[in-house]
Amino acid sequence: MSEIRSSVEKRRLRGVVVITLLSSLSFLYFGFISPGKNKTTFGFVLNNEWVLIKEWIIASATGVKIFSGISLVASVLAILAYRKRRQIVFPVGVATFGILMSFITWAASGKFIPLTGLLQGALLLAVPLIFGSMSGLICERSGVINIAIEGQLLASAFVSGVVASLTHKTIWGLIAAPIAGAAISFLLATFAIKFSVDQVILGFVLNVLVIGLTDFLYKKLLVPYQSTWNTAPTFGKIELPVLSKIPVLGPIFFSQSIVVYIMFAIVASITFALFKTKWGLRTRAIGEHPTAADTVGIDVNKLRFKNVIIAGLIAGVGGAYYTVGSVGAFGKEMTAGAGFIALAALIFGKWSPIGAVFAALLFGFADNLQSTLTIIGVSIPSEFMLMVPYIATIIAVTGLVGRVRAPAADGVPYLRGGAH
Amino acid sequence: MSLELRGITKTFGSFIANDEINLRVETGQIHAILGENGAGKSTLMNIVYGLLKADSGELLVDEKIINISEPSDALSAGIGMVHQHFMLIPVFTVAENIVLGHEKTGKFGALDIETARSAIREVSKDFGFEVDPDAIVETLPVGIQQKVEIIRALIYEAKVLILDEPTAVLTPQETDELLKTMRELKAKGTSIIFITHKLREVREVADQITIIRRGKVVGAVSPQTSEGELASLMVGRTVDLAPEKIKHKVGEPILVAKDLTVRDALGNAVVKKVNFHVNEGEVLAVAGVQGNGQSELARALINLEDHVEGSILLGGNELRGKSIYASLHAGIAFIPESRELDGLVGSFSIAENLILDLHDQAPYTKGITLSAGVVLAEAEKKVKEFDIRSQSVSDAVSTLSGGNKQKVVIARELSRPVKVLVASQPTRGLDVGSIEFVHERILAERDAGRGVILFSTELDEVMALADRIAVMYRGEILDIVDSKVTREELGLLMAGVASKKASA
Amino acid sequence: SQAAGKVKLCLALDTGGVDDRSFNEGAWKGAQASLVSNAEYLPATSSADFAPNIKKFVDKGCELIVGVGFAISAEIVKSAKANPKIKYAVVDDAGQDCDANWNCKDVPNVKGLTFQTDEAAFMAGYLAAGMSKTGKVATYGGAPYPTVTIFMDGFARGVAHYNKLKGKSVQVLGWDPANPKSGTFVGNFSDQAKALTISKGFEQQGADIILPVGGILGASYAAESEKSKKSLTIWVDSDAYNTLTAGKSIILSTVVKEIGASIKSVAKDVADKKFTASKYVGTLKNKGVSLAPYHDLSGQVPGTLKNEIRAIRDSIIAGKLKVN
Amino acid sequence: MMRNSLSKFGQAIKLPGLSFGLAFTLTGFIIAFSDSKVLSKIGSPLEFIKSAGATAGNAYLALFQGSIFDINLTKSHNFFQGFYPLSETIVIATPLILTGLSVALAFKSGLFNIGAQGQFIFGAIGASYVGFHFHLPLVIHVIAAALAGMALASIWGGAVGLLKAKTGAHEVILTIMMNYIAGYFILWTLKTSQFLRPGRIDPIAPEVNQSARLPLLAGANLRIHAGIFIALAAALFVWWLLTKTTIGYKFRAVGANGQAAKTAGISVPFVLTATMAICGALAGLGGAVQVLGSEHALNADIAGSFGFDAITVALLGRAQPLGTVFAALLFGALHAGGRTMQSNTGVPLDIVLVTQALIVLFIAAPTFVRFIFRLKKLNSSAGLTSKGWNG
Ligand SMILES: Nc1ncnc2c1ncn2[C@@H]1O[C@H](COP(=O)(O)OP(=O)(O)OP(=O)(O)O)[C@@H](O)[C@H]1O
Ligand SMILES: Nc1ncnc2c1ncn2[C@@H]1O[C@H](COP(=O)(O)OP(=O)(O)OP(=O)(O)O)[C@@H](O)[C@H]1O
Ligand SMILES: [Mg+2]
Ligand SMILES: [Mg+2]
Repeated sequence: MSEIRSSVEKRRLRGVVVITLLSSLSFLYFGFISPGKNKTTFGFVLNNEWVLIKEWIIASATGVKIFSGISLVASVLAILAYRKRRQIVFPVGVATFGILMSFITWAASGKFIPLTGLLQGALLLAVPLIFGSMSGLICERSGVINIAIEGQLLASAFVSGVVASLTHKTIWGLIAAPIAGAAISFLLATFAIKFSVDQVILGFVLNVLVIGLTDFLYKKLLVPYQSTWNTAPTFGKIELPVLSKIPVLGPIFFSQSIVVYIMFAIVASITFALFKTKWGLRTRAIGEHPTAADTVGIDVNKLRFKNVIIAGLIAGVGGAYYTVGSVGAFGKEMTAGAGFIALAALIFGKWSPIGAVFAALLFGFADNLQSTLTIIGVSIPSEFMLMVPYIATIIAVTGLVGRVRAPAADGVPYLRGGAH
Repeated sequence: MSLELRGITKTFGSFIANDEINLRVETGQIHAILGENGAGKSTLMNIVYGLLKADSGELLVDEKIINISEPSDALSAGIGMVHQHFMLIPVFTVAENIVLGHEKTGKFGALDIETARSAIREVSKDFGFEVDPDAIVETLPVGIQQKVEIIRALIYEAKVLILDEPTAVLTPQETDELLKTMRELKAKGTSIIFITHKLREVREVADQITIIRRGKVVGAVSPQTSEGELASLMVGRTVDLAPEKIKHKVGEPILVAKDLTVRDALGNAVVKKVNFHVNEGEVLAVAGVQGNGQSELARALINLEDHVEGSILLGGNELRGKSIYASLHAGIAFIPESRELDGLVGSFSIAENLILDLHDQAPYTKGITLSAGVVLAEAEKKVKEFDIRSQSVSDAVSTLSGGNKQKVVIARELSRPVKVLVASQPTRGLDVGSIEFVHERILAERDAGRGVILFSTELDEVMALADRIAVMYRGEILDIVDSKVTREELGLLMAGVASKKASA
Repeated sequence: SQAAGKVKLCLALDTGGVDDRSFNEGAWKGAQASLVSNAEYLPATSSADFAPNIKKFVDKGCELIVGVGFAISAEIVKSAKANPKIKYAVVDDAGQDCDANWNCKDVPNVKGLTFQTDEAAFMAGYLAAGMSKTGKVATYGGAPYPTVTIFMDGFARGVAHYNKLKGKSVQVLGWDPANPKSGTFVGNFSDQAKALTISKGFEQQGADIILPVGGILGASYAAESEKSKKSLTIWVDSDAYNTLTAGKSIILSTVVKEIGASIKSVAKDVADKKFTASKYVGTLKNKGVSLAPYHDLSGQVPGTLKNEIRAIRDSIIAGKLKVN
Repeated sequence: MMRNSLSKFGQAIKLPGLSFGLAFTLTGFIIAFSDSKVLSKIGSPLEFIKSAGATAGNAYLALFQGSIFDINLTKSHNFFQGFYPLSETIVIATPLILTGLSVALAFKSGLFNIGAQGQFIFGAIGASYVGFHFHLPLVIHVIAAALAGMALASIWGGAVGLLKAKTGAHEVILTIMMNYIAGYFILWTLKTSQFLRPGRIDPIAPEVNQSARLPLLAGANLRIHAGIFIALAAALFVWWLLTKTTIGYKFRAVGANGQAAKTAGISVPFVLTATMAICGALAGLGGAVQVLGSEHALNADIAGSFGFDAITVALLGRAQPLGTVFAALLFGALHAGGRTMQSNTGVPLDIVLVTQALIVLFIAAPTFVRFIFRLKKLNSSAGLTSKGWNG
């Protein structure tokens, strides 16, 4: 009988084929056609963690053959798994890793790649994105579209910067930031829920409003009175005893500023709360079918309001990362569109906490790999290198993710009886 | 527990949906409410349940006036409701749906689902339901979904249970089960308000019948009243309940399906190698319990499904793999299962909806521009021909009642040169008046020598219209029998028990 | 409030705004500092604002209109030809009038203010090479504009010069004059968080002296590295020691580009009726560009190195040493 | 008869009017309270209020002078020149109308086009290249350049529709990412030998030839150029497309209920791709007009924020062609006026963003405005309701 494939199968097949091709390609090209002449050095030690292997030096060509070898094997496994209609995620993942590594090994021939640093940098670039997407997640899971993430981040970055400057205390900056984020959320909630304004318009408008206000005040206050208004101190690194000494993982996860630890905590608790608690159940309910939630006695709009505020608090901490968390002084429009990338990450991650985090990390990694490669000197025009994270996202979204389904009631104001 | 409504009035803008409605439900009584689409039944019930607020009037429970402004008030007053448009979260499991709003939590505020699970099993046992607490609701057949709604009401001990069109989506077996359940509840002392458009059911279970027309109570009668009388009371005119089917010779096979297999996005076959054909001038009914692949099969016939194997021959030409457009214009008329979702563009006017399929054909278009004049003129014609009730053809369809919405869909689909009419649940949720109309149209097509494939879970409908009946079960056609089969035989087939009788 | 006898000096800024910690800000500071003039400015959100901003100044009767940035040059020239009585200047461009075949000629009332930034950057490169303990120094930019990369060019060449003289092989990360298409950039002039990550990337590669070319961008890194002590910073445009609030202590020096001063002097010329269209080129010689003092780190810079750098400056001024 | 049509009109503009009033009042407060002179008078309430009023008043006077008519200019030049500000307003509005239409049209097909920025850039690149590289007869050259820009941009835009149709990827992600890519692409382009001016290294393309420039409409002293007619024509086209043609009908059907449209045989992939291609062409035309009309030389900042403002413009215009035109003119006026406000009163231009935001907010929230002014429900002008992500 004519073998026909479902769309899911098609995507699986596409994945397997692509990965196999890429594996063979990298094996041939990096390994034989134009192999790296020199040795590639991978560094693992970043700070003062325990040293298992400090550096791993390998002839580029050999390294490529090893890694591509791994990816080839993984590809074969993937094919078998596909044949047997089993999960292909794991082999494909391994293969991708292999290809990536052989590319790096090849590109860094005769150069030094600080692996741990590469990953740590990726995480740091992803931090504001993760905060942002978590804010979006909570709003949209409860049925309120949040395009105002950028505004939330920027406003709270501004406020925490100013407060920390005036008080000379990082902690006050960290405390003030969520309040600022919540303030933006309050506007979002009031207009979206009480006055049922279209939430897309609202989100955009709030962004414009915040950009305008911060630019305005930046000129009026932060520049002329810089020494008092814009000299925020920053949090130091907190090295968790023992943990921070674990090779590779230590520097990445356990030797960070408090803001990053807060992020871990938030992601963990959201993941738990959303799927395992009463709050989570009700939140998902009002995001999927508010009328149904209403009929079992849940005050839809009250919960939505509450959640939007919570989202603001979370984005607020993310905003603090820009100032007291890393940079210190506030810079005009310093969020540089992170709010929109975070939004993309949320959609890309299919409105699931873990998904969004991975999307954000992918973006951060692509971005950091890109600059690392320019640092060790690749002869690709810098403009194209700068495109890498965006292209990577597009490839991932079109190739792997495909059609996504938002919470059914996302963006629909809830009015009793009106809904039909 | 008894429930009384006194002088309930509800208006939407200038429109009076409920007008001074008085109604009393005794303890342990099954009280049926009949009425056309848009008569105001759901509105009234939503008021009782606290989803809508009455402009005036009062509610009494056990002779005491109570104030219900929130569903939670109703719940705590012991009023439960199974809504016309289900109130379940599609992506939740059964258990999650049941605990929603009544959550119990363990340590770290973690949800306690287990208690719900066992409660569900218990109730299911008492009433002989088969419901898996961990099934995702959207994957369940509507029949089961509705049981979930009922189970919820029972678990939270409703003393007064409101059922708004519960049987609209049920099969005969399921309906009978439901009626049985209702009697059991009644025996346990639960009072039930039962809204339906099916007079047979009313006369079977109701103790008291109230009839509403245009928001007013127009009569309170006993179950002994004949179906004819009930119907005319509802609609305000005499209705012909049993369309007469003139016998005439059927023609050549016009549509032939060979080894048709349909797969869902995950690749599992939901329709498995089915074979059937329909002749010119006959109605082939595809009966079966909801969720046995009929919907997918119907959609597959016009290439709405993405993953189809086998062959669909219309007058000898292969349609499978062609575009939807091609199938429609090859001569298939398609009445989709959900008029709101698949049939109509809610925000479009009636006129615009009438040309959804033909907008780029003459006479509606010159070159690439639409000829508004023609569109309106044609619409006016159709509105008269199909008796579509509305102020103007420029009204948005979303403001029409279901019956009229359905008429718009039918009018559009029959405006193309038709060889075969594929109708999927064409009368779901419609009142007797509208049903009568739809049935007449379907038979008219048949008598005009076209093939009709009628997908229906309504046994009465199937019996009334079909020349031959194909019964689907678990994605396969168990048997194709002629219209002389009895309700019981058909019921058994639909339940998966293959018939001994050789197929016609 | 137009005090008598003062030149009405008007700045048409480039996009990026008056507070970019870079040339816009430098120009505005200079204009304000000018004693002989009353200054005002207009920001631009896109190149579409250049023409109307200049027009507005013309209508307001500005006597000296300064366009900041090469991008605005063409509009300045247009306006100048239309208003011969008004004096004009343009920063980072010769401000010439070019015909379709690109034969360019001076315009009598436009003064171009350009800078041999690479001369000072060259010294900075030599300094960095001399100070580096790891034998690796680095530079990165906001976006790959010529006005940015000229710093990086000079810096890299300075390092190369040091290597030649000393037979050393100090490496420059992030930029290679031989391959100007590629290089390390943040991608914009506002994302300090990313600038910080990039700087850390350089440190992980072992670079212990870094030259960020992108106004405010470097601020995050300066503040950070003041804590981590992993590397020293060389700043650009105006002496960071006076503008930065955090990170002073690790500022080795600054490649100073005296935009402000040049504008002041033009204003003075206008006030003294000495304005000439002859192009101004900021060099080490006329102190239009320079290497700022070592400030807190002066103690750490070996005397010999200081002398060598002085020598280099002299021979560049004397034209004995070519930096490009 | 006459009277009640008047009162109807009154009804119609009542809410918008109040919304504007509210927005400007709020901005006024911000301006006044951020002014050191005003704050210094905080001691004596009366003085304070006086100077606050004065400050805000002056700012708005300047805003008007900078956007509509400036009496001083009539003195220094001629009466006609007094309309220079109006000309500026229109010059800024012209590309905004086109990008705004791009976003609006997408909304009608249920798509959320955040990509006008990138499409604008490609339009500008195409137009610029044909504009300076070729030598063609007068009219032809302009048309050729504009078409080149539109072609590039519609490919760039159409790609989004195609990818969505084929892979289901969400257009919001695609367009956001592609904006960044376009932004870096133009940087690179400007450094290629084709675009560098002979003997120059700065990233500015040569000016387009005279033959490729849009004619000025009111002499050399006013910058207003024929682009505005192109923009208005485009608006007319979009209106015609949506309301009068079968393609527009398809767009609207898919936008309103894709499932039903599909069931009735309308090809959704076609609609997605076609819509985005046309949106791209519109925004691209915006870029082209900007180059051929006012900029003449391509540079990295050419797109400014035309692509992003477009979204607010389209939303304010309720995704209707006419509404979009008015919204764009308003934004143009605010921007042009803001410039004068800054130079005459020193109030930073950025405040204009705040005003824009507030206006759109209040226009989109009639219920809120009623609530503020305690109005009872007059016939509610239903604000634009874009659909959620599942659109
Ligand atoms: N939310 C609403 N807003 C405005 N009008 C409404 C609303 N809900 C119902 N109506 C009006 O009230 C009338 C009664 O609606 P209702 O849903 O009660 O009818 P029904 O008797 O339940 O019809 P059916 O038998 O089809 O369920 C409808 O005809 C409609 O015009
Ligand atoms: N918000 C509303 N505004 C206007 N009319 C409404 C509204 N809600 C319901 N209606 C109308 O009320 C009437 C009854 O509603 P209902 O959904 O019960 O109709 P129906 O005939 O049962 O359709 P269905 O078959 O979908 O149930 C319909 O005409 C419906 O369009
Ligand atoms: Mg109803
Ligand atoms: Mg109904």
